[in-house]
Amino acid sequence: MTAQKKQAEQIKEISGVNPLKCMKCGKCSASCPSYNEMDIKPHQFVSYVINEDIEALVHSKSLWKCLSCFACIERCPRDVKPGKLIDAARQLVVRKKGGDYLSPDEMAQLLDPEIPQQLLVSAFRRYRR
Amino acid sequence: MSIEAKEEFRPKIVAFCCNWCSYAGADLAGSSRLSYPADVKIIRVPCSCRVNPMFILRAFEKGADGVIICGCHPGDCHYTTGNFYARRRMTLLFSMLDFIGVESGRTRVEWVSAAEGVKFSATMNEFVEKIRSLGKNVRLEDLRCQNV
Amino acid sequence: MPECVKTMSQAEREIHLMTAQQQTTQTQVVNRAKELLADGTVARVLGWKAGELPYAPQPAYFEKEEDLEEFVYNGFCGANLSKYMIEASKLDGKTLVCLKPCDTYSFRQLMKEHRVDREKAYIIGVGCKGKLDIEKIKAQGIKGIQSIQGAERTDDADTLTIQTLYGERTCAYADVMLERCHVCKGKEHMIFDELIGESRDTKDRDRFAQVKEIEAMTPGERFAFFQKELSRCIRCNACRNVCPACSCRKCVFDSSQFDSAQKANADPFEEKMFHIIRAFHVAGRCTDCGECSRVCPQGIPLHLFNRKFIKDINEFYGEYQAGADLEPRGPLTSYVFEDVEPGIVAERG
Amino acid sequence: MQRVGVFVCHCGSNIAATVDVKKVAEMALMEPGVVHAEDYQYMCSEAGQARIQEAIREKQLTGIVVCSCSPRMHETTFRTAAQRAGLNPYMVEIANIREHCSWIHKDMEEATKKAVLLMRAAVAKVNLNTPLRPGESRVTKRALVIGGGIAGIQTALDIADAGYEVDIVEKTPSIGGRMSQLDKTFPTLDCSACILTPKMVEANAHERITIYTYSEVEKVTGFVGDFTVDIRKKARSVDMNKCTGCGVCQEKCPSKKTPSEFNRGLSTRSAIYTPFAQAIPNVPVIDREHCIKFQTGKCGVCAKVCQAGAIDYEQKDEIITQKYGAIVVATGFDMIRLDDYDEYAYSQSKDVVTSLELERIMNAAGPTKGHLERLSDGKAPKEIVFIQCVGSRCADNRGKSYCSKICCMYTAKHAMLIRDKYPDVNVTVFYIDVRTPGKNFDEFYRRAVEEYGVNYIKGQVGKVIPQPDGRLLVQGVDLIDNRQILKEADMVVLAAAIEPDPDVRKIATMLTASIDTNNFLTEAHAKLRPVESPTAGIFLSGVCQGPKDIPETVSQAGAAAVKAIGLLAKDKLLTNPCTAHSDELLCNGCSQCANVCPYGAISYEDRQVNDHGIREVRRIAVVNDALCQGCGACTVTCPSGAMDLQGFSNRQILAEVDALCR
Amino acid sequence: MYKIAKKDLPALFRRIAAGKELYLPLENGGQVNFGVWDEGGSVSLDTLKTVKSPKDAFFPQSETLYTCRRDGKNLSVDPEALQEQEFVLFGVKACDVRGFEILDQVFLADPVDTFYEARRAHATIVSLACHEPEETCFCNVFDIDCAAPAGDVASWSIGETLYWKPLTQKGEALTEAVKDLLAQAQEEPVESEKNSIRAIVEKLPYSHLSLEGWGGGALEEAFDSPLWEELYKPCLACGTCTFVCPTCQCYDIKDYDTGHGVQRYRCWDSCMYSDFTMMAHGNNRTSQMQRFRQRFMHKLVYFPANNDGIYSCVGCGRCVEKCPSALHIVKVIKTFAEASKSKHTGGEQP
Repeated sequence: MTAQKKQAEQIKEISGVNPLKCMKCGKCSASCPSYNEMDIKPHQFVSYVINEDIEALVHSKSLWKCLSCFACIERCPRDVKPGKLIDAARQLVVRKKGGDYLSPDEMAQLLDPEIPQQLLVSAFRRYRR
Repeated sequence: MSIEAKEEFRPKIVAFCCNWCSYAGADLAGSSRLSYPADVKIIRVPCSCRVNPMFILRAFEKGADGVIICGCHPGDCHYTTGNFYARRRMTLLFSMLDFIGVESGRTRVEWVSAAEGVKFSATMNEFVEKIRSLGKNVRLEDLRCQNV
Repeated sequence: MPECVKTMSQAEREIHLMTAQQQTTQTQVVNRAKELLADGTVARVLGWKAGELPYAPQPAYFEKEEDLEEFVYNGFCGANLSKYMIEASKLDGKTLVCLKPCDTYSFRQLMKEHRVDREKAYIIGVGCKGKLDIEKIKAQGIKGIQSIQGAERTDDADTLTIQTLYGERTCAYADVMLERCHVCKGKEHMIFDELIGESRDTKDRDRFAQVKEIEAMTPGERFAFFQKELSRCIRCNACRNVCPACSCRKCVFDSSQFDSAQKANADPFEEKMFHIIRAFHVAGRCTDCGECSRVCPQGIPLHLFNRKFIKDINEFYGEYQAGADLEPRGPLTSYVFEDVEPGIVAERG
Repeated sequence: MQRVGVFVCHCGSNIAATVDVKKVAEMALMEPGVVHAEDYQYMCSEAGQARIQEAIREKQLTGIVVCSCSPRMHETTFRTAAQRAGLNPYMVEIANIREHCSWIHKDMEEATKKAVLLMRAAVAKVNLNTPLRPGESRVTKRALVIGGGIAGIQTALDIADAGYEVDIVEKTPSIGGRMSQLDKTFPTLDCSACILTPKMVEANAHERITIYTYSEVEKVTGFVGDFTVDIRKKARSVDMNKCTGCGVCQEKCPSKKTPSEFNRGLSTRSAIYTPFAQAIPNVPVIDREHCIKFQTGKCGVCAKVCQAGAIDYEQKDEIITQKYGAIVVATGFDMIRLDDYDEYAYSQSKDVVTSLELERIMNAAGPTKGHLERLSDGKAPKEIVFIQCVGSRCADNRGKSYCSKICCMYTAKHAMLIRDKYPDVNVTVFYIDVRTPGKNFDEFYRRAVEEYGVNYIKGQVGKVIPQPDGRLLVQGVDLIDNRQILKEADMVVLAAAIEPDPDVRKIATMLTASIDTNNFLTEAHAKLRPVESPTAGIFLSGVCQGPKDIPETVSQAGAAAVKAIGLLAKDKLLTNPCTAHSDELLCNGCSQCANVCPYGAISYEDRQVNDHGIREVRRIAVVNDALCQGCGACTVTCPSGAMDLQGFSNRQILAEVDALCR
Repeated sequence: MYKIAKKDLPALFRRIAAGKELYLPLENGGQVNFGVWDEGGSVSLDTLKTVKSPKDAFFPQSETLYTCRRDGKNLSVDPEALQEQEFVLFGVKACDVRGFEILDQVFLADPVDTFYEARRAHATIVSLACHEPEETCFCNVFDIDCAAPAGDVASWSIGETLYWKPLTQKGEALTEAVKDLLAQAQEEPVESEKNSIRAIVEKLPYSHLSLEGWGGGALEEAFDSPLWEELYKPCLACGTCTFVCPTCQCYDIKDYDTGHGVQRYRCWDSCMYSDFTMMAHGNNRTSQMQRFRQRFMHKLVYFPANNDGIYSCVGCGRCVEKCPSALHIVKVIKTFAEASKSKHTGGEQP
């Protein structure tokens, strides 16, 4: 298994999402409050996972621009939930950093000061343990 | 049980399927190429209410490791009410088998419509997995039927 | 009816009642049976007569008044005579039958199933204060029994005095009652033409206690329990043949319909098959009369199978007592849309 | 002992690629009773059937087993073939080694092993088969059509024209159905009412059609050729024979606040009403729930103003019992409820409407008299956004998994009509895919884009946000430009998914017709028998079977009619010989079987029997072959095993069990 | 005469079981039946009557005769092996020992039943005198002395001691094998035990039952008696009496399909069952009265007629104890005796 494929599998496993269910309607992108900040758009995330282009994904700005507001998760009619894929990609990055978890200090550099509370809550939930 | 031995165990599973819903569901699973283990063998009955507890015990007697009965969803019976009676009969029978110490996982009822090929296949996969984990039926087998 | 006649008969009835109080149920039944035989109301009487042993009265028919001198009724008259009424319903004329409160449930269930003819029965509901289990008496180490006093239970005599070849022994009535009497369904007769004698509700145990105990075991323990109990089964069919619900003209286990006619006692499976199917066939129809356990020569607690079904029926489909009504549909011949799914068995674990 | 022939089909490579068919045939010869076994490329082909017939004749076979596809596919084929060779058709058994074996297993060895087992089970069964002969039952020459929409009307007209009596049962006060609510129809843009009304009139006037409006099917018993149906004719409170349809009562009725069902609640109606002007019958009904007379006892205005004296407050529901040979279900559809779609603000803003509501708005008889205006403030909209696939193609439980099929086309129609009538209004359509597979359909959609300048954007809308100024902010995406779009609109139109009429579940249960998870009635075969229900004598017309547009509905209605006519044209039907029967020597007469029989097919008689020399009169169960449908419920209820089912007997099933567990 | 302290019996059993299979009365769920001894089994020598008789040891309730196997269309037949293992039946009562002799009349007569014969040849019977006979016993009627049982070894349970007396060569051989566990003993305690047992037997209610009117010559009179019609009525048609009986020897032969072949087995049958001797044309006894009559006519008339006057009842009383309807051979004998008494004294015939 290529490294790329392995990463794609990991993302699917972490997120529990089957990207093949996507019908490319774009409702995720239509719902996304951070759409304009993103280099790879939410609906494209799905294609990136399908195409196993995970390197591009983990290096994208979008990864850290997603607010984890869950609008796309709520509204996706196909149960694909791009927000979960994004979160899974973040996890990959975090895991790569080894035993150390992302420290709150580090997060401040990655994040925008104007970011809403929800993201912080979401992020802490994710990285706390 | 060692992992190796577990892999070798191929259970015998009898599935009674009603002609109108579940047998058609199994056909749909087939035409949709939704695979499930070959351990499952289907017997066509007109309705789930045709399944006599004698048939189930007979299957176990002859060495079956699991028996599953599939019928139309309650309310959708081709014969209007058959599956309602089947449901009561099987509930009581299964409870009795459980009572005398037969593992409750060896018997199952699932409602599968003609449109639910996916469900049929998923159910069979799950059931086979369950029976594999339970291992061979020793509590209800007639020892004379063992092939020695 | 003319006034004078009515008063007379009332007075008569009072006298009858006064003497009745001093009489035993046995004498009252005999007297009444003689009247009914004499006036042609009934053609025969179905009751008990003294057997060869003091503790084994025998179900018997009486066709003549003088034969009734042999009639007995006491604590050993446990047999449920409802089943005999299937054959008696085919005879000419009415049969006077003595039914205890719990026997009347069986009779009504048989009526529902068109197996007995109400018109052919004259039912005397006989009083019952609990019936005795000779096996329990013997289990107390009492052997060589010659005679027994106290088998006719009264309010002030609650002890059995037993003369044996090896001396006199006593035991408390309540200690040697049949299992079914400890879970008595009550002293009311469900159906009768007249009542004779007093009854007592002898219930002092939870009917489902043992079923619950077994349910609480692990599957392995349950399996071992039944394996051990059923290993004694000798396929004598006494349980089936005494059962009022097993009223089939030809049992599936005697016919070639299912290739199930196996008199063999070759494999533990056969006993399980027989007892599960037998219990299943009577599920929803079994009144829990306890005859199966009473007659089993090997002392197998067969009522556990029936009680398990009754308990499940009560829990899943609502309280149900077979024979308590004449509603033709039972739990297994009716349904509601919201019935529990069979998966509940696995969920309960 | 049976002389059995086993025929193993390759089904091209469908079976042969995974199952060693030669081996199955070889193993078959080892089975008891088997005297002939062969394999062949296509058993169902004429050549294949000929081989079977030849073997039957040459080897004097008394039973055959065909190892092939599902019996649901070719059982009839092989039975007929066997019959032509002189074998009783019920001496044929099928081992399903395609759907249940070759198609689901990949490993050749494993699949072959299983195929052998399935073959053995079928041989074990056929060894116990007995020749069965079907009985006959009469056909009542009358059809029932449930639902009076365009599907029902068309079916009824076709059947009636063929010379048979037809009854239409419609639950609303008028026939016409959904089509009567539509303004124009695609792709020709002709007026819906103009083409529907003549059909309604024709049905009403037809001498062989009886229409029961404001009526519902209450109970169905019987079977193909001989159904008995109870129809509840709800109390109309108006005497249909006296009413002249003048309409005065409706004008004078003081209770006028009831939301109009016909206008989807966008306007109100009186308590005594006809749903729409062209209603048939043109006789109003009193909606007793909203009638002052019925609610308070005081009023009676309608009775006073009715010159014909047609108002009858005492009228009661009436049950009509009628016999039918065939039943056609044409129960149609409704739009799904949009309560769960908060993001589109449907319940927050009056200006977010469904397509069917827009249909009423555009209609001259509608709530706005045909003027396109915002329902909130009556202003003319300048910017309209259409959102497609609302609730269709959904994997979650808010919507439906299927494509509603008609939305792409009606949206193009709406967009075109609006642009045509109001050229200053901008129309934007957010779509996922535009699906136009129909004659002149794509041309129609292209005209909307090319000639009428409708702005189609590929991408879904994420959210509709009502603004303080009453306008609607639509947040969508353009997947082609890869940019998010924020657009202010005056109106938003939702192409809500359609679903079968909720009452169809009740009807399907009464008819014992099967229904799928989406409540669409199941057809007997998806490709080859699309207008028949698996339940004999029940036919499917229109959207109750699956989403359809008008032309498709009408053609299916015709097809269903033809199938029904084909049935009604027969004088007698052969009944299924796989019925239950009771063994008089085993029967206890206990009546338990009658308790579970859904068809009332079991009765009891006192019969003289000779039980091995014992002669006595016994109460014995008797099965009426014409009523018994062969479910087998009685066979399990019978403790003595007296009741058995022909074709699926206890011994046959046990033989299969034994063979499979061997 | 030998003796062994009862506390040493486990050692004795262990010794016997080392070389042979040992069958003896074992308690299971409150009921005592013969079973194979093993360490931990709860032996019950004090029980007067096991529920089933020990006839299983020679004539099992079910036994496979041969197995047919199918390979394609070829059949092979494998007969079941004959008993080769020596075994000991311990604690058999006098009546049951006689029961074996009655079975011998049937199975060892020509043609010899080889399965039965092999088992009989490999068995050593250790009998046990009945310390406290009960009210249901009537072995005395058949001239069986329960105080001095037959067998290969006779034994007596007196107080804390078991007395042991070999009676045959087989018995001597068994005694030899366990001799180091036994001690020499006086005859006296056994003699007094015999006397006390016989005294009790004298007092038993059925000990002097008269068999007058029965036997091989009574065929027609007994068969045609109107008494049967009354007697059978409470009979439930179960097989309890036949299955607990030490002498009932009827069997059925059936096939069992194992899926891989067919096992032909024989199993006890009961003349009380409606399908007993069922043939293609039906049944030669169509009513329960006839079936009921068959059982007693067989024991008291047909059997003695064919076996030098030996009744095929040993008076063990198991049926008397177990019949659910209190209907049994004693009842039958007494009813006939009373009827003939009233006939002779000129009374009314019932």
